[in-house]
Amino acid sequence: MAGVSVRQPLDRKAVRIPRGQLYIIPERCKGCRFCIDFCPRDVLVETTEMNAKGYHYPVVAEGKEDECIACQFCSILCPEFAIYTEETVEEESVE
Amino acid sequence: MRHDIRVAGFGGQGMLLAGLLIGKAAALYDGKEAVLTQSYGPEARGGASNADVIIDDDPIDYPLITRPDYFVAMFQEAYERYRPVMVKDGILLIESDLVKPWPDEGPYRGIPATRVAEELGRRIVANVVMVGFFSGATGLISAHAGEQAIRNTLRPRLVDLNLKAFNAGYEYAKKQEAS
Amino acid sequence: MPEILVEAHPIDAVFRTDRLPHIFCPGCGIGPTMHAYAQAILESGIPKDQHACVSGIGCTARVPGYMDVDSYHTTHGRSIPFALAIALVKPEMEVTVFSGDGDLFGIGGNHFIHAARRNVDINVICINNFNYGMTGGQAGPTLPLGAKATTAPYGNTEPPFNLPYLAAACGAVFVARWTALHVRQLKDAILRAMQKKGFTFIEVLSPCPVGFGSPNDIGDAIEEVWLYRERCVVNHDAYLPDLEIDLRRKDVPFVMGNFVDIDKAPFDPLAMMKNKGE
Amino acid sequence: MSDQERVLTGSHFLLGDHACAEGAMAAGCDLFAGYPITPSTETAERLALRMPAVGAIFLQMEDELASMSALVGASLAGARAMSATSGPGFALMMENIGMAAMMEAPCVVVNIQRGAPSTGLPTLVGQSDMMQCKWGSHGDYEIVAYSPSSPQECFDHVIKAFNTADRWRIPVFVMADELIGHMTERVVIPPADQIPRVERKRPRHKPGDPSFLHCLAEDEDLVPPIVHAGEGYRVNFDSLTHDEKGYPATFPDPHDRLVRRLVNKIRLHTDQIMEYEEIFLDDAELAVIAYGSTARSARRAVNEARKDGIRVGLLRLITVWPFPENKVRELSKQVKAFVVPEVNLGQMSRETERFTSLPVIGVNHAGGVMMAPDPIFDTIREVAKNA
Repeated sequence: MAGVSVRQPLDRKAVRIPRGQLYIIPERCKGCRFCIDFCPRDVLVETTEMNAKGYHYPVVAEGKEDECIACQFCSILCPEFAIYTEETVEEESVE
Repeated sequence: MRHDIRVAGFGGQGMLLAGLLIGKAAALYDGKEAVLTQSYGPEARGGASNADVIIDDDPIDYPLITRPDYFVAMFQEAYERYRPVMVKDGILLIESDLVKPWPDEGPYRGIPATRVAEELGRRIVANVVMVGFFSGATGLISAHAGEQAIRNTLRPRLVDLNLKAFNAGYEYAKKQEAS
Repeated sequence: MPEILVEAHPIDAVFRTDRLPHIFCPGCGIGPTMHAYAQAILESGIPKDQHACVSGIGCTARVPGYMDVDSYHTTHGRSIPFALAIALVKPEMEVTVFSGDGDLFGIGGNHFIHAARRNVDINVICINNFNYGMTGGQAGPTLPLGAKATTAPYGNTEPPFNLPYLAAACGAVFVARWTALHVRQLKDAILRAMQKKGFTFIEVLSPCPVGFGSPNDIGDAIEEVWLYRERCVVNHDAYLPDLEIDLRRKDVPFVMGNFVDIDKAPFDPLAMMKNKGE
Repeated sequence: MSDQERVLTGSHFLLGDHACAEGAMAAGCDLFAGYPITPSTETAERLALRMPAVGAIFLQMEDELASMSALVGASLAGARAMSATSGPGFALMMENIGMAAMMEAPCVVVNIQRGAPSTGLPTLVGQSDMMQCKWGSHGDYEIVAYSPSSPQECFDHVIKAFNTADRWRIPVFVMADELIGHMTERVVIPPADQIPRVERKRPRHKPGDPSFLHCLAEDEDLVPPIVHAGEGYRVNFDSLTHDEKGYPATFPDPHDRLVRRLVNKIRLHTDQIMEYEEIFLDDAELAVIAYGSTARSARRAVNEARKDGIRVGLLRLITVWPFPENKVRELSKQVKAFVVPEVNLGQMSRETERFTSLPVIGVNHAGGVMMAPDPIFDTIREVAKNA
């Protein structure tokens, strides 16, 4: 679960923008919508798929693929331990 | 042979300790069997309080006393309450300043235990004076056993005083016999 | 990046995964609180083997059964003296009582006040969902005035307990209140409680969609959580008597925070013997 | 007398309540949790003095509910744990006595019985908790109860109680009574190395072994090994019906399996547990069954009756539970009747009736005074005449 770590030269003006990879355990979801409602970046929507108990588990919304910043709020809030994020690091140069 | 002993006084006179010393002396230092039971009123001080001790050469089954063979009365009310149930020809010992026997009372022996204790400096040891008197007058516990019981029951700083009290009572009985 | 569907969660390391999914209703606040507790266990640096989790009876009381630590699901209301004994016999253990408001403050109230008074070195996490959930939504000792329950169909006529105020008055060395939505603050509070010696208490306001939300027309769990979000204010320095929760008065916020954090010698039945030698 | 030693080896003139406390000390009791209640308080007071001096834990709890819960917690953390109480407190303990049975947490409760029901006669004797002791908590479960007839037996039985509790993983009771608790007699305490000690059965599996089922009884004795808090096993103990793994399993089959085992581990091994004393039973035509303080009066009554030529014997119960049902069956082939004196209005006499078709004559008093020898003697004479 460790993210990719990249060594950055000291002289380079760059900030690290965390990027999150979402993981979902569909069969644990009970459809409470906490993750969807309280995601600070509004990344998630209900899928049209159903799990075995008929709940629509969350998925990344179309067009929001780069929005997750791996804050992990969904992970700790989810009552069912059905979702988590891992940080992947990309670099963006800033002027 | 079973001996039923009732030591009766009022709460605060240390009747339980008196009974404990007699029973302990017999059970641990005279090689006999002994049982102590007690009864007292709901008040911590001033109510009737008595300790019943049975001393026997054989194991004791029924541990309660209904009719004492030996009755030690430390104040008038205790005397009046329990004297009628003492067996005929039982042995009566009284605190002679605090108990005035009935006119038709038979032979008995008395000691002014409280006054003797006061002369030793502490009226609180009147109970142990009486235990010494009991030992001297009845021979049911030996002086040696009584002393051992005192040494192994009381806190160290109280042992000397109580040994004096025991011996004072014991000697009083012996002198009484001699006179 | 699209989501990836998987079958396990990193926090599973602290759970008995062979018992998941748990029995709690969709949107129940026990799950997030469990997660916060699990996270705190990981961050505490105390090995799992040295944690014990003890509960009484009720929905919340099922939590220890899911935790991968020594766990004890005891009788209704009696978890605190049970935990106290473990903490005294095994002082190296981090003992946490995880139970509900009815269990801890209804039937078990006497044990709570005395353990707090003694400053026993245990943590008490109370999920407060304002009702007896497992038995179907009866009024509990924390049900707000006027709120409905199956045994208070016309609205509750009894003033409820103000739990942080009660815990502080009884002598707890750490007292906090958060909601099941304030998961980060909650995790930090549990971690703080684990670090402290003595009796710590954390109240967690939790949605109970079936027992509380529904009869009080709050709606589903998500609506109840939104209610907390809207009404909650954080004030660590709050005046404790002001922490009462009244659903009817929209002008009165639900106050959250870490209200008490003091140091006091924890209960040690042998303290006087140890002092003797000094 | 040094209060600093665990075992006060030697001869003492001890109060029954104090003898219970010394029994706990000698048995290595690690934790006492109790609430003051007459006439058991002297046990707690003595332990409050004695336990801290040897580094053991004395707790005065807020009530008996807490005391009993603390006993189970302490027990499962590895401690030998005891409480002392009397009827009203015993009633409050019943809930968690059930938990001790369900979680198989060995522990000991001394009950110095007083007159009852309710607050009853706080300072006066009774023997009316015998059925509460056996059946007081809800559900089917088995316990063991000893009934001391002297301060010496208070000491001895508390040690037995700890060993039986640890051997069979059950709550064990010492059902004394006020008369015994408040009488003083010689108690001989043996050297520490002569105090019998039965250790708990511990798991053969190492922590983390996935094949280890901590509620599975692999042995013929039906007793699973016990794991203690903090040993790394990280298992669940549950007051709910649970499976062999310790997980809740609230279904008929696992329930029957569990409860049957909890009951059978004692019922199938009563011969190893049960103790009694036989006095003049060899040629007896009449058997007296007695326990606790009443057994002392019964002994005198039997002796007196023997002097009168009545062939009467005494079965003195040391364990009241398990009740010596086979002995009663066996005696039923020999004697003509049973006489059961007790300071209640008929508890163990009814238990006797379950195992014999012979007449069972109770000699009863509701409480407040010790059973005297005379009514027992009179009954013996009466029954012998009619038999």
